[in-house]
Amino acid sequence: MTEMKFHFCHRLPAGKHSMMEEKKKKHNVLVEGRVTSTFIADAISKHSSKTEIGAHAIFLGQVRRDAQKDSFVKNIEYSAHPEMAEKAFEKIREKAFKKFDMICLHIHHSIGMVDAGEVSLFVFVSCKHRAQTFGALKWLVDEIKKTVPIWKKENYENGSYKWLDGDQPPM
Amino acid sequence: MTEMKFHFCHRLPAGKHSMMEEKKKKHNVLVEGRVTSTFIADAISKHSSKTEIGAHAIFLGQVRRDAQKDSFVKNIEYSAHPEMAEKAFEKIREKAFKKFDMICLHIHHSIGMVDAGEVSLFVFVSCKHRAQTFGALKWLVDEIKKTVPIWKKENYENGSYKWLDGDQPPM
Amino acid sequence: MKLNLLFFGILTDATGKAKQEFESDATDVDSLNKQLQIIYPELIKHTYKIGVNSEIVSRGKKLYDGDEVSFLPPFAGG
Amino acid sequence: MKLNLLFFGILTDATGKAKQEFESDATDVDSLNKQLQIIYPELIKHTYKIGVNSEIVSRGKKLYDGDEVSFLPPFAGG
Repeated sequence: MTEMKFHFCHRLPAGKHSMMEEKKKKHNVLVEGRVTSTFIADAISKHSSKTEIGAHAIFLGQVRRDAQKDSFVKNIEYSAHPEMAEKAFEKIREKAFKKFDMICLHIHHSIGMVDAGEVSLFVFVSCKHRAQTFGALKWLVDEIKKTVPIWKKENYENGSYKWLDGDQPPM
Repeated sequence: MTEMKFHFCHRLPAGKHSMMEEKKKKHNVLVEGRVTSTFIADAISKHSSKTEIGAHAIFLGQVRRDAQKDSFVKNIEYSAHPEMAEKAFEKIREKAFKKFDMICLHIHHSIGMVDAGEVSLFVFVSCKHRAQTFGALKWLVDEIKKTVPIWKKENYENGSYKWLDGDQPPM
Repeated sequence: MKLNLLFFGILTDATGKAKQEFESDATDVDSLNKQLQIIYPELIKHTYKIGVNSEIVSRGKKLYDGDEVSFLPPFAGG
Repeated sequence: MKLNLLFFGILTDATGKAKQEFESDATDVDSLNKQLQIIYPELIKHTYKIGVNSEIVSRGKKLYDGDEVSFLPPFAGG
């Protein structure tokens, strides 16, 4: 039942699908470009039919227009090893559902260019009660930063760029 | 400057307003009926111009269709002492800005009827970095539940109702 | 003197009303509370704080003509 | 044997490319890595993990014809 919960969130199996087929469905976390606020609103409103949910917690990563020498961040260019990234996200989902008493979990991460002020990461946790949402949200964001093969290149308004450091320990 | 930050979030003073006038502006946390997902989306998209923000955390309280004897929750009817509630929210804001390194904070709480599946509480924290958002979000939601004079009456599908217990200690 | 009483949450059931203009000789919150517990014996079953003019007060708080007195059961927002 | 190399993040600057078909007699990841550090000396300045066919592996991992080998600097998502 715990297994079913997240695989079936907004993915109720049609009559002909077996549970095994359902389980193999990819979640496709990576999205091209920014995460729009209408996408976020749509994700929220879809959950009004899940009336066992009492609390949602959402994290949004937004690109900062940080100063850099004589210039400012224009955008961040995200790149990934797509298969490895989707696998890493799937592993995070599985660990999260074991660790926290969640009903739904949705994660979306941008690939490609995201301008300063735009959202590049959307983590959406839904639980029966509020208590579990906060710890789950923090754990998920930290885990995404640590374990998913995504890289970011900060492009500045003056045309220069910098690859941003991650916090992965040396192998 | 810390003081200005939250009072001026989307409330940049017109030339003729003094800072004192600006500070006295009410935040009007209480909203009639549910918090819609378009309202939430609008709040998010307004922050794309605040390019010093790197992380948003959002909490949404959703009305559960809990089972109750032979029936289910149809809606929750929220009531408040409006002046005391707005004052309590203002006190929470002030404490939160002292406790956490936030850039923006928005809180909206429903008054009146909110159906099962709909959102009645919207807490929206924005910071430079992610680390501060999680603790701030949890603290805010707990503080709202403890210190704001709001009450809820659960109305069931069979016409009966129940006042929900709070967790305020006896005086 | 005249007081404006406000009852909230489950106390609206206990008293059968949300507000009431109340003529009283009670000079402080504690004696007003005792008067009301006689009129509305259901009140005794409940825990509540008392607010005067939008501030929560201790039970010794003096009352003045025209005060708004609120009866506030445990908060349950969110 | 033929390997498909993929470079990510700052390693695309270090090698000047994001992918490369590479003919090699290296039988494990460690020896392939040493060959590449000679061709692309900038690699030595960087910390990275190595993935084979979408799995992160230890440096002793055996290589086979057609393997995809990824060079992965510290992750920086979010």
